[in-house]
Amino acid sequence: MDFEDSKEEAAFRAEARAWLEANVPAKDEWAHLGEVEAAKLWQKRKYDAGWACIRWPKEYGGRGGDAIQQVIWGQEESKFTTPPSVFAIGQGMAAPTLMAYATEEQKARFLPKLASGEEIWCQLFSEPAGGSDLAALRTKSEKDGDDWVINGQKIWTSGAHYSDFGILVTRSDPTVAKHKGLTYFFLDMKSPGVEIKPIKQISGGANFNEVYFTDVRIPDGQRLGAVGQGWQVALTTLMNERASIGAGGMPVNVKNTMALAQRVQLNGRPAIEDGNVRAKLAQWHVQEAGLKYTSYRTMTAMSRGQTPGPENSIGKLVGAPKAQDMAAFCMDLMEESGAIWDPALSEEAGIFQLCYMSSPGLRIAGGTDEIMANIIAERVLGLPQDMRADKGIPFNEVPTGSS
Amino acid sequence: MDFEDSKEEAAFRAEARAWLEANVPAKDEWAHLGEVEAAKLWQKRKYDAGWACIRWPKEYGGRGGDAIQQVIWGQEESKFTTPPSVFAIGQGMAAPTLMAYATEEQKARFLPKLASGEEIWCQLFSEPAGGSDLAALRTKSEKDGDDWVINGQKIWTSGAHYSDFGILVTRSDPTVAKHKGLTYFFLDMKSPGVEIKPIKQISGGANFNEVYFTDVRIPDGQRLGAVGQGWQVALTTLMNERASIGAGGMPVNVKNTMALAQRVQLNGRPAIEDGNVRAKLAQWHVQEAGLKYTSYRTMTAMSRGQTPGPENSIGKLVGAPKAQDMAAFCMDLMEESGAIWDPALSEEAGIFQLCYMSSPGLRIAGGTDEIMANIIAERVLGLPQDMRADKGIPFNEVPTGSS
Amino acid sequence: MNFEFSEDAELLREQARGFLQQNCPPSAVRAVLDGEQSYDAALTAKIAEMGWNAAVIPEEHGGLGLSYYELCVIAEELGRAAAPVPFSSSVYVATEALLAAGSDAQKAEWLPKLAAGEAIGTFAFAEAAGQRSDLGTRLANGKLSGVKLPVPDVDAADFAVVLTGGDGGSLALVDLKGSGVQAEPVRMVDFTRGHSRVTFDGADAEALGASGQGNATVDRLLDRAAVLFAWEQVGGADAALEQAREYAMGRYAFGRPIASYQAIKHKLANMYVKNTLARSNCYYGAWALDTNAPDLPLAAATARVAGIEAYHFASKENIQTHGGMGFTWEFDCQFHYRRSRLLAANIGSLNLWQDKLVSALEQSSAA
Amino acid sequence: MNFEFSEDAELLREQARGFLQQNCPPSAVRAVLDGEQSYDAALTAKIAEMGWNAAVIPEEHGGLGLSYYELCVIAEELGRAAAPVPFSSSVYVATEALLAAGSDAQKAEWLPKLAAGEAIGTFAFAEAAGQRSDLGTRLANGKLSGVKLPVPDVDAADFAVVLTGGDGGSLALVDLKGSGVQAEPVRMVDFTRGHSRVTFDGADAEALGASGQGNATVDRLLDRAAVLFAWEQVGGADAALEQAREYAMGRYAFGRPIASYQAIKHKLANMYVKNTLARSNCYYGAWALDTNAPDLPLAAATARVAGIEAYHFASKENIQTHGGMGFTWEFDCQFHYRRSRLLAANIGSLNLWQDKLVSALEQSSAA
Repeated sequence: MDFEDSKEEAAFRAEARAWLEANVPAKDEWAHLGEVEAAKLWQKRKYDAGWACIRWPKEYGGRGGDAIQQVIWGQEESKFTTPPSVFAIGQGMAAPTLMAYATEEQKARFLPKLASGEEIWCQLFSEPAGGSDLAALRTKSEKDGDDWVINGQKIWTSGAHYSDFGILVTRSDPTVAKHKGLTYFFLDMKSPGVEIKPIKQISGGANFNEVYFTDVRIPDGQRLGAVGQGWQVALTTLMNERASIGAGGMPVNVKNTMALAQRVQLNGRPAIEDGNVRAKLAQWHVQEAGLKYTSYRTMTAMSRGQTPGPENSIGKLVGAPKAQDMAAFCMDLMEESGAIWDPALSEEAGIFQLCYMSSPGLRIAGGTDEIMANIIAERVLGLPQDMRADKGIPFNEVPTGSS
Repeated sequence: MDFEDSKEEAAFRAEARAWLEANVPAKDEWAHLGEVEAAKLWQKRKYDAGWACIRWPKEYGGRGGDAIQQVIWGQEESKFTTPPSVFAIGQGMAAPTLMAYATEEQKARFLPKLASGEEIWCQLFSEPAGGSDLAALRTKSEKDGDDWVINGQKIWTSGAHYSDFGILVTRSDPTVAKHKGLTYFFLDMKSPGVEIKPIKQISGGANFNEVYFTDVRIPDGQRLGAVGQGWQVALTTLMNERASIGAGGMPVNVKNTMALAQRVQLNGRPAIEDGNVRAKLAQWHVQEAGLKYTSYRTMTAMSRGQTPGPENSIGKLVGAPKAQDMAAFCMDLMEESGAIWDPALSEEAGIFQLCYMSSPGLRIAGGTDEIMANIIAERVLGLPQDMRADKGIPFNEVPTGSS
Repeated sequence: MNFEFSEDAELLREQARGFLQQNCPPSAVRAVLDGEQSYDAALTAKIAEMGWNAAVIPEEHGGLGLSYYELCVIAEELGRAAAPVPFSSSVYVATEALLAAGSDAQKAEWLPKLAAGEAIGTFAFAEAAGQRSDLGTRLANGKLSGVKLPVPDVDAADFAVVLTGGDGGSLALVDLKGSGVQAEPVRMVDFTRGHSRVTFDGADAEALGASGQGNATVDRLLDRAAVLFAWEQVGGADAALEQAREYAMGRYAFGRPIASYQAIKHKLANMYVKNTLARSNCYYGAWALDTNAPDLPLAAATARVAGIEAYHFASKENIQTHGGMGFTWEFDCQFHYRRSRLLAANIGSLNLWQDKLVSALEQSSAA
Repeated sequence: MNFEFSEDAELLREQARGFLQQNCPPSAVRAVLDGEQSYDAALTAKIAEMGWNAAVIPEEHGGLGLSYYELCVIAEELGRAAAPVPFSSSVYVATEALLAAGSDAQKAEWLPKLAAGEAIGTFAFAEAAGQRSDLGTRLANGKLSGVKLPVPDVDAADFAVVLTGGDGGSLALVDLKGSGVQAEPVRMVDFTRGHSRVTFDGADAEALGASGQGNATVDRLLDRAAVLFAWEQVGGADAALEQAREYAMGRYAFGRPIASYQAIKHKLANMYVKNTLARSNCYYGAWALDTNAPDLPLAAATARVAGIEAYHFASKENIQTHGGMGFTWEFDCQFHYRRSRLLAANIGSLNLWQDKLVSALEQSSAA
């Protein structure tokens, strides 16, 4: 047991780091740019040097590397301040689907521009009535000559407003069972009839959109997979949803919670000396460290060529409620001031309050706590699925309630 | 809002207390007797003086009182040390069922002897394969002349070994849906073919029995309700299962936990000064006090003539896991000594350890935590039942697994 | 045993609920959330007209002289509606401070105005993150100086009860409309309840109660306020449960209501349990408050701890039950999620009250 | 990055698991639970024959000189089997005490015997309920006097490492078979692991390590032992999860396996999550133990806290999953419920280790 790279991994890491040191753009090179332009600048530079899309075949603009190289690259890149990526969905979800289902011509046309960052893609799966029941989507596709005509609404579409293309699942036949009547397309987001509206969150952010389709026409050639096979294609997309490794990136953590507890008083002494504060910190450290070392085990498996499985759902299942609990606890430590959410007045510019307001979203987006627990129960422990009320019933006869 | 009795209640309470003071047997009057003999001695004395079965009609040996008088009687009686009752099931469950379904002759024959304590009854409902699914019982009843022949096994039968009679639900027709093929009887526990085996629990106690039936004959006259209507009759019995009011009687509670925390050290100071200990005590006090005042509200409703409903499930749902948590916490406070379970050496003669070992039973017997939560969800909040895999299916075609 | 509110109080509840459904629907809360105002002035005025501000003020001071049970009922309904009004600061704290520590002259000056809705009061106790100690604000020669943060409801309030530092602490009464008072709005987690940073720079003020008795008075005041805050919390927690229940019944997944899945059923059952325990503890708190029972510190801490926890749980799991819609600005789940945090902070946190609760237990076990 | 055990260690695991399935089936645990013996002597002897006692003892002292990873693997499998043997006291504590503080003579006397399975050691640190302070046991002029309670595995052990009081504490090594030693059995929550009350009345004993260094040595010893205890806990927690899973799959209610109800599914998912976090923390603990990393105090406390909690949760919810059968003597759920509590107490409780964990965090953040 060690924390060292293998010889090959170490060489790759050194090469990556050397290139990054020489090529990461200085902040003032991109600070004046918009989010998308800055991201494109950095992606193009990586692409030109062969550092884009580590695991993709070289013919599509990738590096032809493996999973552990991807992880190592990510670790090294994250040590630098770089423009935030806007390509995760296109490269991580749309591209593998194109690789599996698109024509050679389409792959040659689209994949290199995905790798280079020239074109951005979004994912149009979720619908208002769907939620955790993703396949219960209602957006209609009807064949009309060589085109399909799309009507309906998608929701939770990240980056729709700056995307060039989108991957889209539709219902082409509502008279068959839920999973059987779906058909999968990609489309130009500038198509007539596509309307995009941002969704404001309670945290104040607006990372998602609603996308409305009104008689949007898609050529049949942009269909991926057979008519009625959309669910199988969608599963390919979803399987490639980035395995969330580690608890990384929770804004409130043991470190800043402990620092806060060292600064404020509780019952006349520094809060850090209070047994309840200590017990909670210990519990949260167990979770954070546990997730970190679980990710080490996952990486070890990856470096042996294994693919991370559904057991990685624990990162989100543990991390999101923990962030919410910690945020509330830290606000409590500030007493009356805990409810102030004012960057000029709040501890650490209000990071605890922001986390309190954004953590409900963390517990829901990408699969609710309850769905994550189901995934672990069913796919890791092999327990039976929940009883299904919609099994084998034509989609248009499935009870839907008022919503 | 006040904590006082109404004028009538106060008068009743005073009368009860006066009688109790004059008539409760001194401990040395019954300490040498067995559990059953002692209980009978005390019951007979109450019966003779008109204090047995407060709510029953006088003709059956009761007092003809109301629900709040019953509660007041219970409060007053509990202030004295009396022989523990062995009549709860007979008087609380069998008797109401007899009142509703038995012939006048049977009522005259059995109810007064239930009230006087001369005869003890037990309840034969649960079966090994049933568990939370009470109606999934398999004990077979077959008509043979004027008798029924019973074969099968019951479990969790409190007091079977000292009971004179039992109430029994059987499956008379396995070819119809689960709830439709049941028939309800009472029987003499001394009938040939009845075999009783105690069940030892992990706490060391043996409060329950298994009861085996081998060709036991019951006259058709001892059937309660129509053939196939056993479930309706059983519901009458179960509705009378004593509403658990309050969290009463948990052996580990805030009082003895706090006393322990005042005696032992944690991190160099009395444990009671530790913030974690205080936070936990506060949480548990909130639960204990909350249950206590909930029971006050229930009693207020009862004194207005209302019947306690399913909301009283919270007493057990909160109280049982709390007892388990507190027991473990107290053992932790004792450090290495916490795992000692030796009346001569353990704090408070091992009450914390005994509670640790018996609380798993508290969380299960009389309805598991999960069933209690379902009851609150369905019967209090009006949420839908769980999806049923056995709905409308003949009982002998319902999947049963290996158990 | 009579452990329910009187019929009069229950009648008042019905009236209050109807009034708030009419005058404080979700759209009214949202108007403050989205708008420039820090509270709903029209609603505040209507509430005063209803006489709620006057409920427990003695008749001799122009009040209605009702029992605290009536005020608890009002608190519960205000909490249920997440009403964006400066009620708690004025009625649960400032009015109580005058009743407890005011001189005859102070009572005569302010109580009739408070009762009539012509004046609104607030309180300024906190100065910085963490628990109060070493307060810097001072009253000397009738002049108040110092910085208080956060101070609730300053925009609406005419005067404030201010806790100053020094041995034992002291209370001061300051006219917020006078000179030497500067208030800057502070953004809170709950946008529907205005708070400020208030700088007193030699503002005219007078002592409220004896010097050096401030901390002790505030402790007693907070015990009383805690019960009323807890009733607001219970009202809010019940509203959150009801929102969650309604959504779960109407929202279908995999062909059936999400309310039929045990993960949701047991979540709502847990809400119900916590709310019920909190409510029952609040009943006892109401009794202890109205009768000024020796047990009030324990009853108040128990109600407050239960109220904080029940509201926190219900408001966050209400969002969770709503799934994606729950964390959108468009949905109303946020009202209670924000409010629960404000009420948890406003008169001292869970940690503080847990500690008080156990101290009260220690005292009663030692007695 | 290589954050898994070596192939050798994994091979040892398979071997150990097979051995224990063969030699320590549930019936063997039950035999001790129901019987008069305080441990399984035959199994203890076979384990010694397997060389497990010798695993980390250096070859120069007759041991196998394996890494601690191998010992962690053995601990996990013993925990999984809830083996009723005096292994932890002897191997995780007494042997380590000799390695850490023994003189050359003491090592030469005891280590070869421990390695060969000819001697078993134990430890006697505690004296009373609550945390250690003011220990009454003393070593003077080669004579040990005092009362220790509870002392594990006395029936099986030849010698004990005893913590005595006085400034800084000291360790003593005492022959349990000598005169002046009186042991009375003490019933524990876990009947399958014998414990005693031991009275030393002028028993022959010798100092182990320097006088006044006992507490410090014990702290270091317990850090090391904590990792190994945690592996036992993770093994037990996984066994409890597996029991629960199997029962839930086979037990039907309302026409379907109880494993298809979310209340059960999510309960088992929670077990899995806690077990996984504990296991991953134990991996890091194993590394810190084997490399004697400066981070060992934090790694050990993290593994121990995680191990206690995971085992507690899994063992109690395993019973709950079994419903009525779960709390019968006849079923085996009780093995882990009892053992989890014993392991939680044996080297200091959750409270103690949570505090140690945060102290270690404070030190590392100050560094």
